[in-house]
Amino acid sequence: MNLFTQHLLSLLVWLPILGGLVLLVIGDDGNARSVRAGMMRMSALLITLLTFVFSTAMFAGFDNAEPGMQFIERLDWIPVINAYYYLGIDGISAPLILLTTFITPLVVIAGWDSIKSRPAQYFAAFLFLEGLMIGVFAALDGLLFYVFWEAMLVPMFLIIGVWGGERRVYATVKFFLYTFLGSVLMLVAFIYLFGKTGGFDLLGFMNVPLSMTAQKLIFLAFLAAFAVKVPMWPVHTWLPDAHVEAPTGGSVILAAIMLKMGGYGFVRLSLPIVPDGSAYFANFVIALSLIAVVYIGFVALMQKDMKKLIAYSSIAHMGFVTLGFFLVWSISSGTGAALGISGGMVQMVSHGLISGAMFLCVGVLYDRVHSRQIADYGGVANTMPTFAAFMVLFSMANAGLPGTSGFVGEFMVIIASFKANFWYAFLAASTLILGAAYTLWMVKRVLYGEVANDNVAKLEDLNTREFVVLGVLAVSVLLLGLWPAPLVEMMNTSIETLLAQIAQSKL
Amino acid sequence: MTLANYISAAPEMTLLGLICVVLVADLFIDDEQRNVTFWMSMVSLAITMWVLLATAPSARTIVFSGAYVSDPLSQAMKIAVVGFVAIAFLYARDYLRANDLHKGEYYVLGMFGLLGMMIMISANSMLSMYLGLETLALSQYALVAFDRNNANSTEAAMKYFVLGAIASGALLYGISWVYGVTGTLEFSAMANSIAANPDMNGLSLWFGLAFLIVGIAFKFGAVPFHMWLPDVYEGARTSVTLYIASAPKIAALALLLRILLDGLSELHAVWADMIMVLAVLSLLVGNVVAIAQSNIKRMLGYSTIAHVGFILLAIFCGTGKGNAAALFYTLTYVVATAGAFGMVILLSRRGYEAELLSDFKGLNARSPWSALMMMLIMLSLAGIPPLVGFFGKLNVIDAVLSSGYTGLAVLMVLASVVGAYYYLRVIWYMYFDAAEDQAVLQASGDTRLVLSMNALAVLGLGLVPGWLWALCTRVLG
Amino acid sequence: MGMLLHTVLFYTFASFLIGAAIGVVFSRNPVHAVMFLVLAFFQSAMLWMLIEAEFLAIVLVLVYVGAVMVLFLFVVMMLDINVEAVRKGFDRYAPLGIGVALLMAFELIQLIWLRGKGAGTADGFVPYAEGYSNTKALGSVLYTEHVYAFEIAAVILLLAIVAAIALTMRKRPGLKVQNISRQVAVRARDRLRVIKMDAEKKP
Amino acid sequence: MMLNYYLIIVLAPLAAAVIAGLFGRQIGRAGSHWLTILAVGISCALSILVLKAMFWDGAASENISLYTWAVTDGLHMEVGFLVDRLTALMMVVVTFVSLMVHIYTIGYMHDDPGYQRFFSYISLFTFAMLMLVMSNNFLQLFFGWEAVGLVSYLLIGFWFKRESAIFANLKAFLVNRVGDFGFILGIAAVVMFSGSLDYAIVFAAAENIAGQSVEVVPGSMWNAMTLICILLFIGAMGKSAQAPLHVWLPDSMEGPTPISALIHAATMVTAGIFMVARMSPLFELSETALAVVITIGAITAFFMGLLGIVQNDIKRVVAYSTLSQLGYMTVALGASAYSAAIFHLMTHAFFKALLFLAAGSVIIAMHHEQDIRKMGGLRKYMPITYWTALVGSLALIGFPGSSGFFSKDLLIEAVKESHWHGQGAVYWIAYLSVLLGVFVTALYSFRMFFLVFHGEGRMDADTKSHLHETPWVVTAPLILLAVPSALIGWFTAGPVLFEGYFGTAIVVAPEHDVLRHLGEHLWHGSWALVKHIYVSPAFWLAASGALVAWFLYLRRPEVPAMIEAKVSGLHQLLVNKYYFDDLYIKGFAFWGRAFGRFLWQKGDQLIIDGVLVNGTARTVGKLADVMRQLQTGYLYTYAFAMIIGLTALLSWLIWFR
Amino acid sequence: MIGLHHYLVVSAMLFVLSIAGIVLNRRNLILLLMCIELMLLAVNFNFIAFSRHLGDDTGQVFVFFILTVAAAEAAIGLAILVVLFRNRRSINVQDMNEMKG
Repeated sequence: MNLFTQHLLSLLVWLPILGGLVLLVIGDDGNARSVRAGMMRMSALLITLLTFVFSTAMFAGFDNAEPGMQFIERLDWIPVINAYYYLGIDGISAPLILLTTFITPLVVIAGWDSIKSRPAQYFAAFLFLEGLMIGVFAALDGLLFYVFWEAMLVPMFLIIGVWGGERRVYATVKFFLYTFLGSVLMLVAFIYLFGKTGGFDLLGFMNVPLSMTAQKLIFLAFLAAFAVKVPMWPVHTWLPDAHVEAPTGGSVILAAIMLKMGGYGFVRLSLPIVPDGSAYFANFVIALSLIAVVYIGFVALMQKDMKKLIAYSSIAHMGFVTLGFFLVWSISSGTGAALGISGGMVQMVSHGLISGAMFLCVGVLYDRVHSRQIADYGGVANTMPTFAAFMVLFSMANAGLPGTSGFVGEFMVIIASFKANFWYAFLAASTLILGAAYTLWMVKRVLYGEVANDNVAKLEDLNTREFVVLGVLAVSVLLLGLWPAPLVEMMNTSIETLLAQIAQSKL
Repeated sequence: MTLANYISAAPEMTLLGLICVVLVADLFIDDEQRNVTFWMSMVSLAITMWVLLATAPSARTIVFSGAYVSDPLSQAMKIAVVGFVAIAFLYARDYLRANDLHKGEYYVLGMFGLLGMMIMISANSMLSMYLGLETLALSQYALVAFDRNNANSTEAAMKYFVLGAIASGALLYGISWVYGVTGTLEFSAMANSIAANPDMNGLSLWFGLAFLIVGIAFKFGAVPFHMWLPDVYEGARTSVTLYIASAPKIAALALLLRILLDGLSELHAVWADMIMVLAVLSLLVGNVVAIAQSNIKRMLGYSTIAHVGFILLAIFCGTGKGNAAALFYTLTYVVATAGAFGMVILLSRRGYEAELLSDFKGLNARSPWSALMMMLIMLSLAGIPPLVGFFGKLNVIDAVLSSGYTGLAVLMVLASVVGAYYYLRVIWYMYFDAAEDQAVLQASGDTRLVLSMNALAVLGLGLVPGWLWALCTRVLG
Repeated sequence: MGMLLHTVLFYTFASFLIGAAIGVVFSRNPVHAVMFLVLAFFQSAMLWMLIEAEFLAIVLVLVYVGAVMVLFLFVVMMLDINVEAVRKGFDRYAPLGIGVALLMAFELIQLIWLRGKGAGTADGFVPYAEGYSNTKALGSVLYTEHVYAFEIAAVILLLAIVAAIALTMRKRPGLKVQNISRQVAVRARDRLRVIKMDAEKKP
Repeated sequence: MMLNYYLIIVLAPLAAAVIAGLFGRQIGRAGSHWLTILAVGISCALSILVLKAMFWDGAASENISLYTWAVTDGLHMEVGFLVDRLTALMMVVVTFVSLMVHIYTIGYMHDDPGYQRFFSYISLFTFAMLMLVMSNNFLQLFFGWEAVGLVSYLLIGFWFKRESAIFANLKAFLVNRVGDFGFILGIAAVVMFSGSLDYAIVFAAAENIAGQSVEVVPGSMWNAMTLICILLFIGAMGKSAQAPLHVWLPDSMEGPTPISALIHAATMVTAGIFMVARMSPLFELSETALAVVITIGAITAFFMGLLGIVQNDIKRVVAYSTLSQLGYMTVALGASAYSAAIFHLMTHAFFKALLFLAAGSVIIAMHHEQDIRKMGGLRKYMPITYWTALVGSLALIGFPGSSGFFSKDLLIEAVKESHWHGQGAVYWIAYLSVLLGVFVTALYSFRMFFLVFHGEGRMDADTKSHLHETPWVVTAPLILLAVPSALIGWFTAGPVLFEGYFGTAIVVAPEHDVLRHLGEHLWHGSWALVKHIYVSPAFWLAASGALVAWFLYLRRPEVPAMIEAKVSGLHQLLVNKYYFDDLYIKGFAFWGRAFGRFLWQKGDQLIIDGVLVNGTARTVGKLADVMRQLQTGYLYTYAFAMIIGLTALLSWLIWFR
Repeated sequence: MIGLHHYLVVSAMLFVLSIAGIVLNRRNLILLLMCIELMLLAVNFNFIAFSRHLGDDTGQVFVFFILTVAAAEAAIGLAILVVLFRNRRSINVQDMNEMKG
């Protein structure tokens, strides 16, 4: 262990945050075309790329066989309450960190010249966000986790509010309060656990015995936080609004990474800390997940706004994640439990790529026509063939076509859910139909047909910047679809550890 | 004996002497040279601070026949109040100058108030507590009415005065009952007396207690004794509001800690219930009504009421943890709130008070740095980590939970979600909306510097809250 | 002093006191109210005398009636309030207010009664020993035991002076005063400015 | 060694597709078609080598794992090849037809701006189809399954400006997805009961699975194997367009004709047939599933054929014929005559591709006019097309000696022998359907044939003046396909059906083995079968069908209209395709959307957002407005509040503490 | 016999009366100030009564200070009143609701 790997996680967390701070302090001159703004953009890109490069070092140094945490860093933070600056990753968090560092540069590129006002603040906000998100995935101290978790809301609040659309204030306040409401309850749970263990060590939380009532309450508190974040039906309504109003980059981060926090929370906290409580509520969560898949699938079908449609589709897809996670207790024997969890995890990563890509696609159109309404388009494939090709690819991935990453997780979860109960699988698999229906119907209305209007006729195909962004995503979506083994194997050992924890009653 | 008395009370004595010096000197200072008064006051505060640090007692010392106590708690609180008064002065100078209000009386009254606070903090008997309280209260009444040509200020002062007098009447009535039952005015003697004679712990003592609670709750601004607070916050000139909203909260905490803990801790079971009801009402009323405000000073007033709910709930627990949490919360809350009012001062200029929330619209475009600072402060008040307000809430919730009141903890966090809304509104006005007022900010460099330091303190304390928390635990442990 | 006389005096003074207090609260004219208040203070002083708190009784009369009430009267006169204009009386919430007040009175009196009953202790006052001087006794503790409080009281009085002056003292605007030191200190360059300019406009 | 072959067979079309797709503009039109044709040609040649190795050299089947896709929870998900005789046959069929179609496309798509894209797609299709047939596990099978669906989607919507085309491709995809829905559940069931995705392991565990049961609907136990097989078959129904999931296939004719030939006739639509045959070790263990299969197939075979009679679009007639023929194959599967199904699949691939390409040739000549009522008498203008179409049609109706004759006749015999379904409804429905279907087939085939090539020319003068035979790139594939259509049955029927060509690739339970029974009693060589044709009711039915067609459409062209008028109800039913489209579009699609709108507007917007979320916010806001009214600004109110508070505290102390 | 409780009752009645005066008075601010004086008087009664009852002079000392403070308070209160009158030309309680809500 050299100095670099010892502090790799800190580097990943703080490099973007400090970079963002520098950008914020230097500021821009209010002119997006100026050299200074260009410098801002370039440095933001460099910082995110550098972070990505460092994160690949993490990937390279990651030991798939290690059942515990890796790259651990532990420093005193608030000694009075035994809160530590405690970072570490395992196979569950590492892929999500990689996803974060991978998506953020793309987001920076995507906002390259579509952000006309206050570029420095814009990019700084994303840099903050990146650091904080990595922090959430890396934190092993409950308090630290919560700090990152909550602080993350602020840049996103600003991103939606400052650079968002017409109803941005409504959307962003709704987003903030909704998620805040959920997470404060989680805070109460953390503090309760602190009272039990005398510290905030997440791993310590996992070993403390808890009564059934306590477990139930803690589970509900966690559920409030994570269900909102995921989001699960029926606490999902902030998401479509937030997505619709957010600028493209915001939507991408929101869909690609922030939603994953909810899922991550379930596996990192709910399942191991309160296994019996989770078991008690597992069927409830499964029911909500299945409702999400079916109900939201139907709702998505009727959306007139592309971003809203994709947002709804995200909810449905995240339903698979929670479904996969909570199947554990419904599977009586043999394989399946781990399959559900790894399916959920893969689904998270894959959804990160796909939904990000979908939002970027919408962003490409929005930059040109300034409308997100499906009805304002039609026949885009005539004028933007390359774009159309990408969009069809991502739509197919969104519909879970094998060969794309969208399939992998769904496949695993469906298989696992079949083991649990035929009807779980039956409802879950309905996404094959519904997912295809809403995605491709949108594709049909947007891309295909005669050129619908003058705006569409004047469209120009992708520029190099957009091509690179979408291309990189397309490659990764395909790569992950054709060969998910590296990702899956990264998680296997950690999931086994998790299952062992789950299996151990804490009563 | 006598000398020991005076050495222990040296900070107060020093301050009193310096007040007199400033008072007299100010008579000979022209309006143009009012800065001299300011600097003299600052030097006075600095000297007081130095004396405070120099005479720090090693252990709890009670002098003046039991009227005065000096202990780590009083030491910490006094340092805090002196510091906050200094901050209030720093913010005020520029503002007063711009509004043609730059008079020596502001500083003199402010320091009289400070003296009152210090007396309260060090009070060990009902008598010195009452006198300190009155010293503070009278200076505050005068300060609120300080801009005597301003109808709102005088109206606020009148309301404050009348209600304050009622509250101190109630307090006195309560003291008289407690005195009648226990036969003493001194806190430690009172505690001993009750402990020695459990029969005392009966209805008549509780009655006195109820009146005491009214007085304390009024000082804090807890519902339903809060109604003066929004009006005074709104009516007083911003520099005065800043003063009132900051250091006196610590004095109020001292009032509460001294009376209820030093004196009447045996009655915890009784007063805890009352405090809890007041706290819950404060949480709800403060947070909800703040939503409907359009004046930021008034809004911050209601927000104060809500925060008082938190402080009282920490006290309610009656545990060392709870008391420390209350102190921590108060200190950090005052830091943030001073910054918030400082921001209002920063935005104001000659003949123009930036009192309305809408005055904050588009601040980010006008001054990104100020907007950022204000955002930090608002987020801290809302309790978003890693700002210090979060840790305040964390500690209080921890105290409440470890006393077993899960429902209360949930209520607290839900109330803070409601509260987050109106803090967010300030942020969204600053960042999302276009400016209605394009004027360049006129505040001087030093106000900006103070504000920046203040806001960064909110952040810094949030990043490393450990030492302060340890301190609070130590002085109240 | 006979027990009976004592009782009679107490009830007499007490009823006048309460009557005066009612007068304060319900009188229409502020001047009358002040007068009722003066009466109340006098009755109180009498009652205090009855239980041998002579010093305070005297102070009450001297300080309160002599100074504070005069101040009140002075302000009432100075402000010259139109009595009729403010004659609105109590509004429709008055019954509620009276109700709450009655409830509180009931509670307080019940408490006092309960306490007297419950404690069962003799509630009479032990008369002071012969030769006891209330004033002397108070004076002896005031400057020793309560010196701290005494000093604070002094501060409060100073504060009250400062505050009252700060609030009410007015400099008359437009008043012309000579400031001799400034006149002396004046220098030429404050008064005269030499401007350099071209003799004629350049084309 | 063989692995390299397989890899080249699979990857060559993929590489060509990628290059043509991404760099089509750079390599140009000719570059694209040469590249893809070369690639598919290589695949075809190597496939033939593989077939040869399997068939003549007796090479053993190979089960090769290529790479591990993922392993988790002990479930190995791999990508690999299972190449046995079944696979080899399919590979040849796929690559050969694909090659023909590639060549043909040069002529057919000559003027199309999306030329390179088209070649890229069909090469990609070839890749996907090969992945499907060569798979050794369910995962990869599903990959190929969906990938061909994707290409089909892209190709049906190839002319994406046409509203009808993009409607059809969406429909095709969604209907297929309904099938896939069952299919993926089937795969999940397989994993549940066998713990593996690998064919070999699953088949080995088949007996064990068949012994288990599962409670799907509470209270009723289902045999695990039946559940698996039915779910898998739902997938096959989607892909192979079995009723009631057939609706997409006729609409898919919106795609360019080469696609109709390749995907919607010869290869992709037969994937379902192939899959069931591949899964024969499973299906054999569930007679219930087989009964379902045979019933669905029979219904499709007969009723879809009927629809062909009333169609006027040349391609749609062929499409309905395809549906009907797929029904035949399914019936064969249900009768456990897997070999017969595959054999028919092969012959059908040739003659149906031929028919489609011929139809395409006609369409080119007619300048993309597809209505057969506006054709006629094309024989003299397009001799090659005419003769090849005739070969195709004869093969389709089972003219003695043609490839279709062998496959279809033997298929019908097999169904007839499948007594183990019992003598009940299932058996008779199946048998009568396939038998009567022969008549129907002959009727619509020759109706079309006569209307197109014989009689008066009904096209307008301008078109007529430009009529001429299509270029060699079009006719050459016709000829190349006509040859096997006519002849291949002669020398393959025996080996494939009766001499155990498939070996272990297809498993048939002894009591189900109708083909062995036929081989023992009926089969005495190809020639013998042709000689004894007169005893076959199918032959007579086919002949009468052709004759009726001749009578109705050449001899007495006015009669059909009279019949139409007589049985207008029936005619309406047929014209409206049994109202399936109405059911799906006005029924499921409409109500689905209405349901979605309801959930969105009433559930999300009204209840969750309106009442719960914004309602809470509004309530708090209202509360704030009410509560601020209490702060009246009057001193006495403030004092009163304090007094109330004080009194409340006192009262509480007195009475409640 | 006249004892502690009689004095306490008188004090309580004074206290309640003063409170009633504050709550019920909608007219004159000066009356409010007078009611406050009345309230302090009630407190003083209590202290003196208790002091005499306990035989402890501290209570009377307290009264002494209350009187001092009350005088100071009255001075400041009246000063504020005067300033208010100058601004508003009225000392009517009902005119004093510029700030509310």
